[in-house]
Amino acid sequence: MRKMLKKLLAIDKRLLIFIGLFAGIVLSVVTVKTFAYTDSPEFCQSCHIMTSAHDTFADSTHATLACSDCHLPHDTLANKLVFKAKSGLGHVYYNTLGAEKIPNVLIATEGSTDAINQNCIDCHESTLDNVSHDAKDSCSSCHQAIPHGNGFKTEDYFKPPKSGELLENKGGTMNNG
Amino acid sequence: SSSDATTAAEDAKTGLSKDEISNEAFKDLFPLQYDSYQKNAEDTKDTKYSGSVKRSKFDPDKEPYLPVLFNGYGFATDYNEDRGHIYANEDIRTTARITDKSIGSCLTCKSTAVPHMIEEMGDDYWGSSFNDVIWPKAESMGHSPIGCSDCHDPETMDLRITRPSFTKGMEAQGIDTSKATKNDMRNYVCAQCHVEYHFAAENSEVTFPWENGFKPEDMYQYYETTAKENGFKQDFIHNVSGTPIVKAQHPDFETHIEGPHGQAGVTCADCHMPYERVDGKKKISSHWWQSPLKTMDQSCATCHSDRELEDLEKRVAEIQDTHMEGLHKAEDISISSHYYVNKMITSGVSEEKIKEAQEHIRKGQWFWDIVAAESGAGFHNPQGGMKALRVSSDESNKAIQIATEELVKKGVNIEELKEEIEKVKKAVSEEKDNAKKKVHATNSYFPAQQPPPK
Amino acid sequence: SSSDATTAAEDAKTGLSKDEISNEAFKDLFPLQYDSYQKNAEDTKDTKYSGSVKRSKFDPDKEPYLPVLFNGYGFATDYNEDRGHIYANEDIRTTARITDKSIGSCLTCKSTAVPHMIEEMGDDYWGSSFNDVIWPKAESMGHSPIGCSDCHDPETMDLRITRPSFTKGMEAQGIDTSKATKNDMRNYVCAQCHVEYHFAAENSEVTFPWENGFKPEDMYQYYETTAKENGFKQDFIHNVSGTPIVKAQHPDFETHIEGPHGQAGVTCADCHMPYERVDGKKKISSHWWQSPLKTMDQSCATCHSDRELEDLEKRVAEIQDTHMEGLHKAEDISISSHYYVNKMITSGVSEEKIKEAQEHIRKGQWFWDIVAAESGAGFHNPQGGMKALRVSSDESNKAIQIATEELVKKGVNIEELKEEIEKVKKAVSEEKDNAKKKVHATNSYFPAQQPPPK
Ligand code: HEC
Ligand code: HEC
Ligand code: HEC
Ligand code: HEC
Ligand code: HEC
Ligand code: HEC
Ligand code: HEC
Ligand code: HEC
Ligand code: HEC
Ligand code: HEC
Ligand code: HEC
Ligand code: HEC
Ligand code: HEC
Ligand code: HEC
Ligand SMILES: [Ca+2]
Ligand SMILES: [Ca+2]
Repeated sequence: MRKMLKKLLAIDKRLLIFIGLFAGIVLSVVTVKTFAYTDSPEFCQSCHIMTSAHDTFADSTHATLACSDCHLPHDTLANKLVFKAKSGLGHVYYNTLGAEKIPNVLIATEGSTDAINQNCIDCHESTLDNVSHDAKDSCSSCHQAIPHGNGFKTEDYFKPPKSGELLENKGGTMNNG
Repeated sequence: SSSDATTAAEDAKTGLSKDEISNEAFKDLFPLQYDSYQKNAEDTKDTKYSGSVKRSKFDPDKEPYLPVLFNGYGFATDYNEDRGHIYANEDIRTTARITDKSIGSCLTCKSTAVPHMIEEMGDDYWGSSFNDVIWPKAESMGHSPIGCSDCHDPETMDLRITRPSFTKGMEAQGIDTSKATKNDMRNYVCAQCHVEYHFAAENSEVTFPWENGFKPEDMYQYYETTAKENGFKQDFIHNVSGTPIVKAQHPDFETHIEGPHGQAGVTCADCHMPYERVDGKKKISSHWWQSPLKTMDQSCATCHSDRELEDLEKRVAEIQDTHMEGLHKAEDISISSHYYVNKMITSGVSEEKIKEAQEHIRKGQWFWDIVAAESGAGFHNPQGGMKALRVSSDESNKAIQIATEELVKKGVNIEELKEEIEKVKKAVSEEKDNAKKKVHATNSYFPAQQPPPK
Repeated sequence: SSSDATTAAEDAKTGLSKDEISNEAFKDLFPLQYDSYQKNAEDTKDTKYSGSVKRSKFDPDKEPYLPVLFNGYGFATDYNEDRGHIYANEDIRTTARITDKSIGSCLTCKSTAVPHMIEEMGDDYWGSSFNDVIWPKAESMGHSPIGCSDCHDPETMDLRITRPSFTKGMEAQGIDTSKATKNDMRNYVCAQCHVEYHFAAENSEVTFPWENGFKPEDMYQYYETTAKENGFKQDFIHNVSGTPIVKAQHPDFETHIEGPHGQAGVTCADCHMPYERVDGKKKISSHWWQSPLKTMDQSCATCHSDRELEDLEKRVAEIQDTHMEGLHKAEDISISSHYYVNKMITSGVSEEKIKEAQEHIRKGQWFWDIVAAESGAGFHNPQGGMKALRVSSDESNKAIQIATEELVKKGVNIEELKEEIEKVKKAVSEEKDNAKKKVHATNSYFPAQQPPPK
């Protein structure tokens, strides 16, 4: 992410507009409503690249949660905001200026995996306390499919194809994750 | 997913003719996939065991003894590493395996004109002269090498099966391909071509030996029963041992489907056509078919995001190294078995014993060849590949044991025989001209055993 | 993860003595784990290839020819399916493999008293009389069968290594076990016992052959070099072929660590001690070690939640069936090789040729036994197991080829030899009394070859 920022700073004047735009978003968190909105599945999904992450999450056991319940640190509000601004900056940068650099397969960064893991622990503390239940580096080493993992092959794949669907999707709206 | 979309999709049409067979006709409608397809021409890198460089399989770091093992067949003359779909027509035109005796069936998996030719010519297609009839006809039809229309319906872009051999092969196993799921189709379009086949004795039709199943032993059983009953006994008579041999060809589908990925519902397209982001942000299925080891971040990471890709790559290498070591051992025992039986023939051992040994050679060769001909260097099914090699060695060894008993009875010196085998192998491997290697497989000590051509 | 918790953990103490070796002492502190441990006594179901019923490995549906293959060794007399840890002491007391000549080393993996005895007796522990010294001493110390203190530090409950053989074995490979991660420890506590071992020639110490690696070929190389240099040549002389044989034992760790799960960082405890909810709400690590096929929803489903458990179970069965079929074929060829060499001996073939054939028998037997002795029926490493069986068959076949050549030269009738082998196998399999099967392995045609006991 740091490398990303460096690159960002090295680019051009559009940067200024960009930062202004993003600062706007961050500042608007003073209203609790916006803050809540930018935490919600609907907001994250508004980026079309998040569709598959959203869809797989939506029929998981964790569907009632907000993305940020897992993806942002919750230890202090300040920490949450900084993290959110940083990764938000990354996401918005990719979707506006750096589209050709978006990786083919989204994989959680090390920083975000750590935050996610701490969130699992925080929620599940009560059932974890009598057993170490921490044999591996992360909960995901065993709970591989929580909450996105069942998504690569949706049920759709195991039904007969729908005629014309490839044509409709020729520009590549399928599996955006 | 929404039902509105479904209705919309059903009406969608490309505007192309249902008989379109030229890739270029698809270019403007699907520029992203078309461009991706064009990359098949650029990809020219080797991987440890595969890759896309057109070079001889007889190279010292590949399989230098194939000219012995296939002696008496075209595969001992010219056999290359396969490469991109876009080269299919070029490669079939230049291979020395195509002669004036070659037939239409050889074009079956190379050109978009084939389905129409079959429709037009019926069963006459298969046996017609490749050089005189089939190739000129394909050219005049404006065909492409393996192209859009081979896998897609030009009107709707639905995936489809265009080679009747596949439908018949599956039917023989009781599988109705018209009921295929979307997931199935991502295997099936490839399984039209990346499979073991033979030419039916009756009409030279491309035929898949799947009646009893997809495992090497199932297909062997087919060749020992149904195929023989229908008049197909061998692809060639081995020039060293006189054995009737069934040559195995690219059973990628059969191997994959019985392996850990196939059994878990993973398909060819998942690894070989991963989604990729092109043109800024759009996502398409890659149409650049190649070794997935070159694109592990797309091909593997989608499913194995919990593992370090470097570790995973090391793991693949381990699987492949173990596999290739076993393959070379099994080939070596197979080579010996051919020469032991050659010696039986020249030492006047009874027909009956020779036949018995040849049965084992035939089986032994099938079980290593079905693994050598497969393209994943063992990755598509690690345990299954190793099992085939175990069976292969056992069979070749049985032939050697029968031969040893009979040869010693005839007073043959086994030490000398072994030395002569080593000499032949040396001569073959020292020959620099790949096309001439086969010549050194026989000599005055081991005279050729192939019956003169009819 | 939080540093407060760490400090707290460091201060936490059970209040138990650091020398506690009785399971019962842990009962009140850890009732859930203790209860779970007690279930090891209840589990008495078979699975297709394993399970927890104490019955003979010689039963017709298991390995009826082991009395031939281990002829001349205790394993030809009495060898049972293993069962729960709680039975370890009972089973070592009742096995006929324990005789008045048995030594302390045999208790090493059965009793919680062992670490203290080693501390107290030093190297004298290993070679002391099992019946006269070691067992009575363990009883008087109030030991338990494989218990809490074998894997846990009684004061802190930290996982720990209690068997010095493991630490030394890892050191020989340059691995410092004091740097183990938490994940490593979930393999290591099991790897103290579920591994291949032999008794060092010098002092009978339990020794692990890991210097060159964990693969069957690595361990074999160790037995052919370092072990021999240190004076260890064999576990026994085979009574049929006179071959010096190295017996393989339960290499579960070695097999697993080289397999697909081990290489992916999965540990024994992940499958054999899955987290389970007991007592209404609390979660513990299961201490009921058994076949994970009985608890697939805990043992497998968490990681493989994207797959149907039924499909996964079928897949395991396929892997195991393929494996066991190969094992039985390799054993069969090994049996033949022993008898061929027996015939060489009685036919006056040269010492040199006999020795050459015996070398191949030794290697052939090692490579199937290392697979037969492993407990997963192939699941712990499918490709690796199949490779070992391939190598095994090749070696046994080489012995047979050498024998065939020499025997025919001596005028021996090979057909007759084969018939006599079939007769022996029939006699062994028809004998109903498992303990007497071994008697039929030799007869007047195939006289016993073991040197008389010293
Ligand atoms: C219950 C916790 C949880 C919730 C809720 C959650 N995620 Fe995730 N997310 C994860 C975990 C765990 C990973 C994978 C981390 C890893 O692979 O190490 C992940 C990974 C991702 C990735 C990386 C790509 C991938 O699939 O691995 C994206 C993108 C993502 N999540 C987006 C979202 C969005 C958008 C939402 C809300 C619609 C959401 N997540 C809700 C836990 C969660
Ligand atoms: C402006 C569009 C956009 C929005 C809104 C968006 N994302 Fe992303 N997201 C992206 C892009 C582009 C990437 C790929 C770049 C990368 O890997 O950092 C990405 C990557 C990710 C990743 C994988 C990389 C990492 O940082 O671990 C996660 C997880 C993720 N997003 C979660 C979320 C969550 C949770 C939300 C809502 C709070 C969200 N995204 C909202 C565009 C967006
Ligand atoms: C904000 C709170 C919260 C966070 C963060 C969270 N969970 Fe949960 N989790 C829940 C709740 C609530 C349930 C119960 C849902 C139900 O039973 O329907 C649950 C259920 C579960 C279950 C049992 C059901 C199943 O799907 O097997 C598992 C396992 C689990 N979570 C693992 C995780 C992991 C791993 C993470 C981190 C990647 C995580 N949780 C993050 C709240 C959370
Ligand atoms: C070594 C593997 C492993 C790791 C690492 C792991 N889990 Fe689990 N977890 C399991 C198993 C196995 C079960 C299933 C128990 C059952 O089915 O009874 C489970 C069950 C659960 C459940 C189900 C509900 C319950 O309490 O029974 C939750 C929640 C959970 N784990 C959360 C976590 C969290 C949070 C982490 C990370 C701190 C984590 N797990 C790490 C193996 C693991
Ligand atoms: C059932 C489909 C099918 C039939 C029929 C078929 N091929 Fe192929 N061919 C393939 C496939 C798939 C490949 C690439 C895979 C491989 O070789 O590993 C290939 C590769 C080739 C190549 C390039 C690599 C090489 O082997 O040098 C040549 C040349 C070739 N075939 C010639 C022929 C000839 C000549 C015939 C007729 C005797 C024939 N093919 C019949 C499917 C087929
Ligand atoms: C060897 C088989 C094969 C050939 C040849 C082929 N395709 Fe495809 N194509 C596929 C498969 C498989 C998919 C994925 C379908 C799915 O996921 O259901 C696909 C998907 C597509 C899609 C849907 C969008 C996407 O990218 O997933 C389009 C459009 C497409 N192909 C166009 C073409 C064009 C144009 C050509 C010729 C230049 C072509 N295809 C050649 C097999 C093929
Ligand atoms: C109509 C026949 C046909 C179909 C359908 C087909 N292939 Fe091929 N494939 C071939 C032939 C022939 C070659 C070898 C071309 C050559 O070497 O000239 C080949 C080569 C390849 C190669 C080797 C490329 C390289 O660079 O080494 C891969 C990978 C491959 N195919 C994958 C697939 C996949 C995946 C599918 C299905 C999505 C598929 N093929 C469908 C006939 C086919
Ligand atoms: C789980 C991933 C995976 C699946 C599924 C898969 N393959 Fe492969 N395939 C590989 C790997 C890895 C290689 C080895 C490439 C190498 O050694 O460079 C390979 C090699 C090949 C090659 C040779 C490529 C070359 O460079 O010459 C062909 C052809 C091929 N596969 C066809 C198929 C077909 C057809 C299917 C489906 C029936 C299939 N594969 C399924 C991963 C896969
Ligand atoms: C569509 C999903 C998918 C893709 C893509 C995929 N895999 Fe897998 N892989 C699986 C599944 C499913 C298994 C079986 C075990 C399981 O259920 O987790 C598996 C098993 C494996 C194993 C263990 C089996 C063995 O034979 O040792 C290896 C290694 C592996 N994959 C490597 C790869 C590599 C390398 C690639 C890319 C070339 C790849 N996979 C692509 C889903 C996938
Ligand atoms: C390095 C550890 C180790 C040593 C030393 C050891 N064992 Fe074992 N023993 C095991 C393990 C692990 C098992 C269970 C695994 C198996 O047999 O598959 C076992 C199982 C057994 C069993 C029950 C199953 C059976 O084989 O009938 C008996 C009896 C037994 N051992 C006797 C002995 C005797 C006698 C000796 C000394 C010659 C000995 N053990 C030395 C580890 C050891
Ligand atoms: C054969 C080895 C072994 C034996 C014997 C053993 N344990 Fe454990 N025990 C483990 C392992 C492995 C863990 C998991 C530790 C981890 O994940 O870090 C464990 C975990 C525990 C824990 C931590 C909580 C939990 O359930 O994960 C307790 C408490 C415990 N064991 C008590 C006992 C008691 C009491 C006994 C005797 C009745 C005993 N153990 C016998 C291997 C053993
Ligand atoms: C101190 C030695 C020792 C340790 C440590 C040990 N085992 Fe064992 N294990 C044995 C012996 C001995 C047996 C056979 C007992 C018998 O049959 O009487 C056995 C049997 C088993 C069985 C077979 C149970 C059955 O019902 O068939 C399993 C499974 C097993 N162990 C797993 C493990 C695992 C997992 C660990 C580590 C967490 C472990 N063992 C640690 C010595 C040990
Ligand atoms: C990925 C899961 C997995 C891992 C990891 C694993 N095992 Fe197993 N184990 C199995 C399965 C499956 C079986 C076969 C059980 C059967 O056939 O009933 C088995 C069988 C066994 C048995 C025989 C059980 C019986 O019923 O007699 C023993 C002992 C054993 N394993 C020990 C170990 C040890 C020690 C390790 C680590 C060094 C280990 N296993 C790692 C899955 C695993
Ligand atoms: C802690 C996680 C974990 C547990 C528990 C686990 N697995 Fe796996 N399994 C894996 C991983 C990792 C792979 C390697 C492929 C991959 O990376 O997905 C794998 C691969 C496999 C494969 C494909 C490899 C092959 O040899 O064919 C099978 C089958 C399989 N597992 C079955 C099981 C069964 C059955 C169990 C329970 C007895 C089990 N697994 C328990 C993580 C696990
Ligand atoms: Ca290639
Ligand atoms: Ca057992």
